[in-house]
Amino acid sequence: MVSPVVLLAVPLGLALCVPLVGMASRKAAGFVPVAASLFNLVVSVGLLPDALEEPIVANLGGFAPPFAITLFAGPVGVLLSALVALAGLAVSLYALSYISEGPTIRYHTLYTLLLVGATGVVLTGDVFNLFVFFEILCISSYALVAYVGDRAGTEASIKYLIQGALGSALLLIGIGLLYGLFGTLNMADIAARMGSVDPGPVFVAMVLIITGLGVEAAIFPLNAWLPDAHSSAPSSISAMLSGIAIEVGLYAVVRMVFTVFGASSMLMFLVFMGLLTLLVGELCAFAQSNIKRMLAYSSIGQMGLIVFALALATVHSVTGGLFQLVSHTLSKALLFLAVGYMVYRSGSMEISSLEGMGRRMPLTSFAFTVGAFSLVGLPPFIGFPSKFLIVRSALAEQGVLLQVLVGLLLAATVVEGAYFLRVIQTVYFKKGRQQEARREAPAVALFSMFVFVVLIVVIGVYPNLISNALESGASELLERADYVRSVLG
Amino acid sequence: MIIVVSLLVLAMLAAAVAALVYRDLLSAVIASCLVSLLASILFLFLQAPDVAMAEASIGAALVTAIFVITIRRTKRYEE
Amino acid sequence: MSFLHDYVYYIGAFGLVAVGLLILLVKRNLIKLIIGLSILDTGVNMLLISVGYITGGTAPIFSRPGLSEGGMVDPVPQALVLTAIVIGVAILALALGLAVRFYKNCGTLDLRTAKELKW
Amino acid sequence: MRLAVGLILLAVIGVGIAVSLGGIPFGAPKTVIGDHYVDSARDDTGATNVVTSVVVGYRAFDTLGEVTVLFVAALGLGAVLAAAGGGGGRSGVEPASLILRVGNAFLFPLILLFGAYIFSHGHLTPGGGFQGGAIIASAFLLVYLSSPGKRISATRARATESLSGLVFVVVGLLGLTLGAHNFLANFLPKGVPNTLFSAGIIPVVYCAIGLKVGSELAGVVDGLMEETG
Repeated sequence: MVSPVVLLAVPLGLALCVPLVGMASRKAAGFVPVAASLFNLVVSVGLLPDALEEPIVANLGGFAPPFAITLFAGPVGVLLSALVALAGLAVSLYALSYISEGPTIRYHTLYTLLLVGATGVVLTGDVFNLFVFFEILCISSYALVAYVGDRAGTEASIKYLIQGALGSALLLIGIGLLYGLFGTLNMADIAARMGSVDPGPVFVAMVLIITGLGVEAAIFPLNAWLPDAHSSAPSSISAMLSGIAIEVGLYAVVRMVFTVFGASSMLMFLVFMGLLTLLVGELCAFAQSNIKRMLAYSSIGQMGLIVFALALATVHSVTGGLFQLVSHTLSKALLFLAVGYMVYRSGSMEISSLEGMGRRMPLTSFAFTVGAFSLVGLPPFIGFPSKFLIVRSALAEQGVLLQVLVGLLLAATVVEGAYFLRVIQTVYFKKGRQQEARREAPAVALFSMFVFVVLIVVIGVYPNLISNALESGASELLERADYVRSVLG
Repeated sequence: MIIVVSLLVLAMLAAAVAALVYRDLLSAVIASCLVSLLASILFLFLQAPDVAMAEASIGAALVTAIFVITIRRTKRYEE
Repeated sequence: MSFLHDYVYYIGAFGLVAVGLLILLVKRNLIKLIIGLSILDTGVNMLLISVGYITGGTAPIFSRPGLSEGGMVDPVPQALVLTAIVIGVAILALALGLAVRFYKNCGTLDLRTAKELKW
Repeated sequence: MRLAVGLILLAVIGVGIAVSLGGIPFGAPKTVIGDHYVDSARDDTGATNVVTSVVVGYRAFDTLGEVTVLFVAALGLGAVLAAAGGGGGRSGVEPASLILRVGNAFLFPLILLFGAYIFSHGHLTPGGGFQGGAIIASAFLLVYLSSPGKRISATRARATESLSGLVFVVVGLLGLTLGAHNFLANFLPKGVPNTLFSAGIIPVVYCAIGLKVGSELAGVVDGLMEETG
């Protein structure tokens, strides 16, 4: 069994090699992220059986737990790092053809480092180490959003950077207060000492930390940057930001709330925030005429749904939330990849300009349709079992309030269905003004899209493939005592 | 001792406020450089020589330099 | 006097955080915002270091052989702040690069003129 | 309006932080891990500067992440500025005065030496890779100011960045295979405390950090000065 640290060290080493490889051959540089994410995928999948049995804890530098930085590779960590690697692999293949202009070597380096940052956040068991990897993730995102260097991209990146930097400053204040109060930075150690400290100051630290992380997780009042950033970035980066970055931010929030603070008082608040985020996101998405902005708002809505499910904090609902997280990653990444080439061919991001795409790019349009149906929650795609699980677990709870909330959730799904069907109708059933020749996306890009299509359908038909792993992930998130025990012994 | 520290803190805050109110970006940058410099002296009083060195060499010197370079390439006054 | 002794560093740190946040909230000039970020960072660093201070402690360096271990200030916040300073510079550098880019695209540093941004 | 909202927000944050700081009295001894580090750092890592033994010993993984952050920012800056095609010289910079040029020719090697001293003695005295790197970068800044036409070789700077980063990662991976079988474990002999060749991997890692930080910060300055037209 290898140490989970190779999941971070090897891709980081490879990322540092990209400029050296790029000096020899510009083309070869694009294959480094492919190699890095392939390596991570293989190692994560290899670690999964062990992690499901018992979380793998690595103390870096060979010091005892509270004194060293701890990596905690439990079911959630390994699953998410596998998910990051999988999406990273497909998107890096896509980028081989999609990213052909500009400083490509820098793109590939930054992209690999984005994967490192995301993997680090999901694996670390140390509060300050979380901050460091979070910054790697955020700063590489800021830079990649502005990759094209056009006006919209630069503006979106600045907006993202200012809000993100403000968030990280609050996060750092929170971490400083936490250290002052507990005298330790290890998550398990903090969790173990939680009862011994006055709750008032701890609450302040928690609010600061959640606000700081919430900027990246795009929880409702903190998500002003998201539609601009996700719509102005190159499509491969939009796929990663929507599919990986915000999920990882959300994971960090959830890890903090569940494991470190064990804050049951926050949960009802988060349920409401989640639902509010869902409604705002879906309604804004409905009003968009720009396809990428529509997808970006839809990401906000989906994040709200996941927050809602996770904050209900029962084993079933958390399983549903994690399932929805996986489903959103696969579907939204697929949608952005498909839209990337549609927009590239039609030259405009307006939905109306996609008329006739069903004939011009049949395979890409098919991939788009699969992603859209899956996101709406239609069978036999992966979105169906995940949404079903969330609704069922929410209804299993007693209380009229929750049933009203579920009603709102279903209404939001209807809105979601409406705007996606509108796009699909435009793609297939409206004739384009000028009949252009059929011109598909390049083979590599189609291959990466169909990786997602196959996964969406296969997991949609056989949800049991991952639901057991997700369930043990859910119990890992909910059982604080087990987490503390497996780190501190 | 405590008087000196208080005066330094006061000066640091005054420099920060100056950075807030100056319309001339170059002056604001110099004021923020002063904030870093005074902060690094305070770090020294707080028995953190490593941090003081880092703050003085990075925070006060290099950051100010890249700010000034940027202002040269853009605009000096806030409108 | 004892009030000053107990709180002067906290006041300084908190004052910097407040001024930094205020700049971020009310100013719309890009360079000014970045200056705000830098002041905010300094304030946060100050806060962390003050949290680790121990009255009468010495710097955590065994520079003389006879120096005892008792009464050294906490080294952890100092290590964290070293990290935080470098991260802060990284963000500032990227932000300034974006500012140059923004100026080249729009001919101004005022974010109110940016068409896509609703602040 | 905006000012009012801002002030209210600020007041809320202020009260929160003040409440929280009330729970952390200034100057009181409090942390368990801080005491542990002070007590056992010399035996664990061999460095006499406890901050260094935390930065490059106990929490070395943070430091690896941190140099990565700087790497990301330097790359990102290059990508952002290069997006619309780079090239061209530096316009609008007048040639420097004689004093600056002559002084710089004299000072440049001294500053480099000073920077190298700072990062190679990080385990003994205050200072280390970041401070030393910043000093090296400021030497290059001086070169840019005194002779505006001069450029450092981008290829060489990038190679320094990558190679010194790789040294860090490889030292970490060696720790995983040799010695204690832990990433970034200190597998070299710790030597006699308070001598230059002590503390195992710490001076090696700090030298790598110094070179990396120096070349990256110099790259940042260079990137911002370059006129992209």
